[in-house]
Amino acid sequence: MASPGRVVLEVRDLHAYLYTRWGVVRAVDGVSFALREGETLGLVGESGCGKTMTALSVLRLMPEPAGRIVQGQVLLEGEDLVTKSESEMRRVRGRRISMILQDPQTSLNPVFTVGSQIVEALRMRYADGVDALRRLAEEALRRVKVAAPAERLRAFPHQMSGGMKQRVVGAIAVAGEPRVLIADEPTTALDVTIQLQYLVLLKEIQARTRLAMLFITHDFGIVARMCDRVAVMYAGRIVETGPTRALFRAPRHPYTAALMASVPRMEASVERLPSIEGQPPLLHHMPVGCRFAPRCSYVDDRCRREYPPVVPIGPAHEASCWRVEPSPPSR
Amino acid sequence: MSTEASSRGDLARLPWISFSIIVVLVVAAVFAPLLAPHSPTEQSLPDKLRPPAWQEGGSMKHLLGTDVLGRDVLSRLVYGARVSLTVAAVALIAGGGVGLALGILAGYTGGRVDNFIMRVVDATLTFPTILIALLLAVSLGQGLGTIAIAITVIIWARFARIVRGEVLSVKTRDFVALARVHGCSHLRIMAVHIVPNVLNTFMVLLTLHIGFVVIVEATLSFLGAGIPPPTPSWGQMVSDGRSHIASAWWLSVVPGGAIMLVVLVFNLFGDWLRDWLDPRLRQV
Amino acid sequence: MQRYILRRLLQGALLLFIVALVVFALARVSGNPIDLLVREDATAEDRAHLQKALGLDRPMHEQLYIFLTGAVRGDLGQSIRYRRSAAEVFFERLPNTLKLLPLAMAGALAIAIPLGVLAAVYRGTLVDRLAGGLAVLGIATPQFWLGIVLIYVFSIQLGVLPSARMGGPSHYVLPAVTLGVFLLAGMMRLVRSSLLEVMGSEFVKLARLKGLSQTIVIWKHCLRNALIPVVTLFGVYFALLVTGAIVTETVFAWPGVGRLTYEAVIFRDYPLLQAVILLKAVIVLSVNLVVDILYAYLDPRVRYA
Amino acid sequence: MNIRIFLNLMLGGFLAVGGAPAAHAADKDTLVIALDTLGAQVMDPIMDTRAPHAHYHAPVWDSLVGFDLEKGGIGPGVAERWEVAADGKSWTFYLRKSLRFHNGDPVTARDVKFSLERKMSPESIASGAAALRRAVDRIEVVDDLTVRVHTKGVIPYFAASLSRAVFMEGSVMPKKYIETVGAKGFREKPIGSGPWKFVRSVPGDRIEYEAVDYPHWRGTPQFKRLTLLLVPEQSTRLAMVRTGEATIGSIGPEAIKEARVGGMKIVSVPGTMQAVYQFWGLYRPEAKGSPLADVRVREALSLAIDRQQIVDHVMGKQAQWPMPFATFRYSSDMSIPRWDDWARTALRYDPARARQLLAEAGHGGGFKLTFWNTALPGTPFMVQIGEAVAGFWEKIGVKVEVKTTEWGAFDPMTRGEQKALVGTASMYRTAGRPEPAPRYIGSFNSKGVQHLLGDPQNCPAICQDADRAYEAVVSERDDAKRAAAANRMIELVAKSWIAVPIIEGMGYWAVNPKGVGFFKPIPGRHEFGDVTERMPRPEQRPWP
Repeated sequence: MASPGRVVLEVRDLHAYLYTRWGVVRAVDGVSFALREGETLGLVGESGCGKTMTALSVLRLMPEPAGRIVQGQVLLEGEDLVTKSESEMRRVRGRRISMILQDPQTSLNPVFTVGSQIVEALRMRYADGVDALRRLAEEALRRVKVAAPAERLRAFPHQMSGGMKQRVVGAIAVAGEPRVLIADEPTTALDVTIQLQYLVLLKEIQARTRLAMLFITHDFGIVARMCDRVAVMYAGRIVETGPTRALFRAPRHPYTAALMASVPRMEASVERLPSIEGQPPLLHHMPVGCRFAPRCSYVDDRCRREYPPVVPIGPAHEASCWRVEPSPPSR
Repeated sequence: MSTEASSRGDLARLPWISFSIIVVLVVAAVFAPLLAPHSPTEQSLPDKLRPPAWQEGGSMKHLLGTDVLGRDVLSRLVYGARVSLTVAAVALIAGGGVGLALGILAGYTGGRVDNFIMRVVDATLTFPTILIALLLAVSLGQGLGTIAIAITVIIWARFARIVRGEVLSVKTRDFVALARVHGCSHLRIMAVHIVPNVLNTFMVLLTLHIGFVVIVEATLSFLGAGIPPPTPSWGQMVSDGRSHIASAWWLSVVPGGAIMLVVLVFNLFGDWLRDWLDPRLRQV
Repeated sequence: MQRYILRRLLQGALLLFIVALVVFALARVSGNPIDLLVREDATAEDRAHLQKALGLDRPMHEQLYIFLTGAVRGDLGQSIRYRRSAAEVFFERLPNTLKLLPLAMAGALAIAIPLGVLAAVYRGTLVDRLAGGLAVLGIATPQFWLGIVLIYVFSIQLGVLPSARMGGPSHYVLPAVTLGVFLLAGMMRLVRSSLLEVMGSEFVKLARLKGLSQTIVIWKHCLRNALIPVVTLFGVYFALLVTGAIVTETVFAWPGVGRLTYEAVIFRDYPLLQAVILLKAVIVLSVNLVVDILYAYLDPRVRYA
Repeated sequence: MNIRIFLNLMLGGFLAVGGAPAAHAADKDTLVIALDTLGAQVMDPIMDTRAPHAHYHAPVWDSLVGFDLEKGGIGPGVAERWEVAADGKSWTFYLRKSLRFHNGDPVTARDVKFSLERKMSPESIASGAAALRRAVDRIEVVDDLTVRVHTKGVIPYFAASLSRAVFMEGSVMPKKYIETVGAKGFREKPIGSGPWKFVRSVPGDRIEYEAVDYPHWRGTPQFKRLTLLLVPEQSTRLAMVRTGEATIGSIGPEAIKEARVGGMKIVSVPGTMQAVYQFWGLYRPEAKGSPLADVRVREALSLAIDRQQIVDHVMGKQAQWPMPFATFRYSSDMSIPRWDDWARTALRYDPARARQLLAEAGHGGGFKLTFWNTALPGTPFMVQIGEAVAGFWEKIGVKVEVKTTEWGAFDPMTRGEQKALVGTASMYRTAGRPEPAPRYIGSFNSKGVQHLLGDPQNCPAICQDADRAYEAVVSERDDAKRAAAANRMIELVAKSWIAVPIIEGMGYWAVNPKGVGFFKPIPGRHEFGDVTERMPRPEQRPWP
């Protein structure tokens, strides 16, 4: 892991709600984390816990008109993105912060060639002539290890495999040399062998450009391989953040522990994988107090009454649970 | 909050204005004899071309004025609703029904049957719609029956093509394959699985086509092959009134407005119906 | 691609055969042209003379045989009323209609696309309902009535436009509007619904991630995809226009094939009616074929085996 | 962002069109007439039928027999005068001197012989061709300006059938020219001897002519150019006359008020037609029990109709009280004053008498009547008259089942057995024609087309009387005796109440007073083909 640089992206107490017919869905309900240059932070949690919504609200791409950022700050190199106007945000997207989406099949416009879609991204950054941009595009494809990049530029998305398309999406994402890259489950739609190559590729790009990466996934195998630190989300909030190794070895928050326990181990032979009973709460009907209380095996009435504060429990490691005793922060 | 609540929520967004207008129209059509102040064919030549009541020269006896033969425009409008809506209903049920059946058959069976039905549909659609009606009117003689048949012949092809498209998309869904796995007969699959899913599109098509039928009837009257006098029909009224725009504007504007209202109202209702019936859209 | 075209041509030929049979039967059922040519006090002998002169005295199947073999050779018989080759009469008037149709289609598109985009972008707001309402008005008014009202307003009251007939560019405005408005509702609604569908897809999100402005996202990325279904319906729209032309050409005294069809029906001019219907069907089919080929260009995913 | 694009798109579009009202009015030297039909639009007199022929062939070709411009009916044409031989079997025509075709060739008897024979040739589909074939035996050229036509037997009114006053035939065509350029060449560059030369014909749109540059016996045109436009929709014709794009437009009676509101003048052509209703096949056994078999019921039905209201309201005061069946105030062979009085009294509106007659006939409670309401080509207003008549019949208790059918579907039913029409009533029309006899044979003679009184197999007393009356008229050479016989024939039909006139219709035209001066039409002839050459410029004869 490259030594982590200065803080590039800091999210402070972000609240982003969806106003639907049945009431207000509090998808992101007070999320805070920091992301350093060259570092990869994993954002994990069951599906529907608000991982993608967090990423979208950072980029101000919440689905109109339902989604709105209600409270909190998103500081990208010190500038708060929440207060920026739409045209200012346009200059930020792609150039200083970019994103890779989950399903490569639908990420590329079917009626335009791959080349034109890359050139379009490059034009945002470089005001060169078309053929200069095409050379840059060819270079971008070579960098994401696409064979024979020159012809591939003229190909249409449907003429490429899922893995190849995701590489193109990756090339587009880094074309503007952003400082922050959000990858929203980029490999879920790929088969296993291609997954590995893609993750290696992302690591190489990060090493070369020192960009900070927010990696959203529910696959702990990927977390172990890719992420320097991990933030575990549950029902719209981060319940525990810490170095990957620390979380894997000694998860302190009951939900993190339960998640870790339900991951199948290569070495141990297991008949039945432990699973967490119950369902995550409906995002538009939050219980009072700790949201994991209904499903927590160590719950007591305090957990049900009051939401636990965030408690530092180790070097860059904190959790919000009444059972966790604070230990002095290492630094 | 369960999903029923959400669908009830939709009811609140029902376009009340258009729904109530539809109710008024149907009531007017059904109870025409009671509502119309005069008999639609009762002539009184001395007070022909009398303007509507609010214009000078108009009288309360004829709220919307009188036509070339001194007949009461309002009564003809009310009776006209009955004629136009009956023609629409008959043509839509016949044409729609045939279209639905053939559409499902073509979509579900596929292969040669589908190809044959679709070629016949193409042939019908290439045939200029107005011309079919004209030829029928001229050969079978003008009348309500001829118009209904003509419109049925035009409409079935439109319904069949759209229904077939729906059936193709429904057919590929897993639950149809599942039903076949359980050994359901083709007929049962069609009835139980395919029809309900296609029904909402069919309902929407019905509402959207009511306007189309009234317009075709009006156009046929213009070409001299519409519903023959003295039966009052909106199309014939607009067509007869067309050469009196400067001297007696109400003769064509009043029925024309009625036709516009019907088309507008049924389209709005049709749009709402499409959203309300379509399961996919209901969750949003 | 060639095999696809061949298959389409074969289907087209079969289709034309069906249309030919139908129109042959329907024309004869609609009555006898002789009645309209003779004087009130014509005797049976007069009728026989005309019957023979027009070749209508031959048995039905023989007339069908002559018609079909002639059609294949391109000879569609003599018009009873014009006493000239029916095809010649048709092609004499076709350019007048073809000058009007594309204009009406382009006019309808020029209004339907922006309206559709506005309705999609501002979905659910007043703009959406207004645009929808305006478009529905297009199909809510009978064409002939709209034409007559337009003449009354623009040429009688305002004196801005000529009231009828072919002539300089100003003569094209009212007929094109009357014809085009008819398509407005269908096109606009289709543009709106297909645009909404496209706006929800992932690559739109990716486009916005690239920092593209909303206008570019809508007008370049989305619209290009959204227009594909619109183009596929060009064939249907063209057929609608061809029928719509019957009314518009009558109101605006436009010497096109639309009114020719109407005259052929009223005068029971069998050969002319058969020729007009068949040739119109050929045009509509070829437009459909061209549109389908254009479709492959528009949507690269579609490659015809 | 989008709204701005959208708005200036709309505004820009509108402003560009605005501009100063473009002058669309026709120029002052061109007479533009908007017509509802140009027929087959083939410039060859043997290629078109009836009305359109008189519109667009008349300006180019003169007719052998012409018009009586004041009274209507026939008058001198290319033939200045004509006489019928003693045995009545040949007619001699003396042609006008120094008449020339447009290419300078003189008009001679050879041209007349050639024209008549070409009219009768198998290739000709003109409606009068068949009658000519039956009537003419041979044609003899006596000298350059005299031609004698030998007829098969005595053909009364033969001269009338060679004039546009009656049957639209008798056009004189250039023999030498046609034989040199052939029929096709003739149709592309037609020449005749009329006051207008052919310029061009645009199919389905218009035909253009230009005035001859020498004085013409039919009248020297005051305009340089004449254009006939094909505008099928009546409201469009009205609009074009109102904006000046057309000088004259043909309209129906229902549009008269609209034309007046638009500041246009109305020219009505008297005696162009008679709207009638008639009963079919009453003589047949199946119609025996029908109430219509009783003459009192038929008379009651006539008395129930308020013809003045129809004239005032349905026809906008542009119609006249009718004369007896198929007779007009300009008819020959009958005593006009006698029948004018008869029409005033017998065709009066007397519902009380009508109900009394019905009661006497045992139908006081009313009865069911099927009424075919149709309109012949060129007079669509017949349907409205039919509706008004049905309305009046309903008022005296007759339950009328109105069947409105298009002419093309109705006419075949009048052929042969007339099965669908037996025992029913229908609207019909008689064209404006000076001699009643030819129209009577069609309707009332047992061998006629409509045979309303009886057919050869089933000819009751009234049918035999009618046949004898008709023979008396046609075979009688002496004018006075023939007039008496005609009166007897008219009386027989009038008293039968089987074919009853409703109103005498007129041809109606909307005229833009700034385009053309005051002119009088030819009575009985709706078409203006023979009037354009006498239409003055606005400044010469302002409108009253």
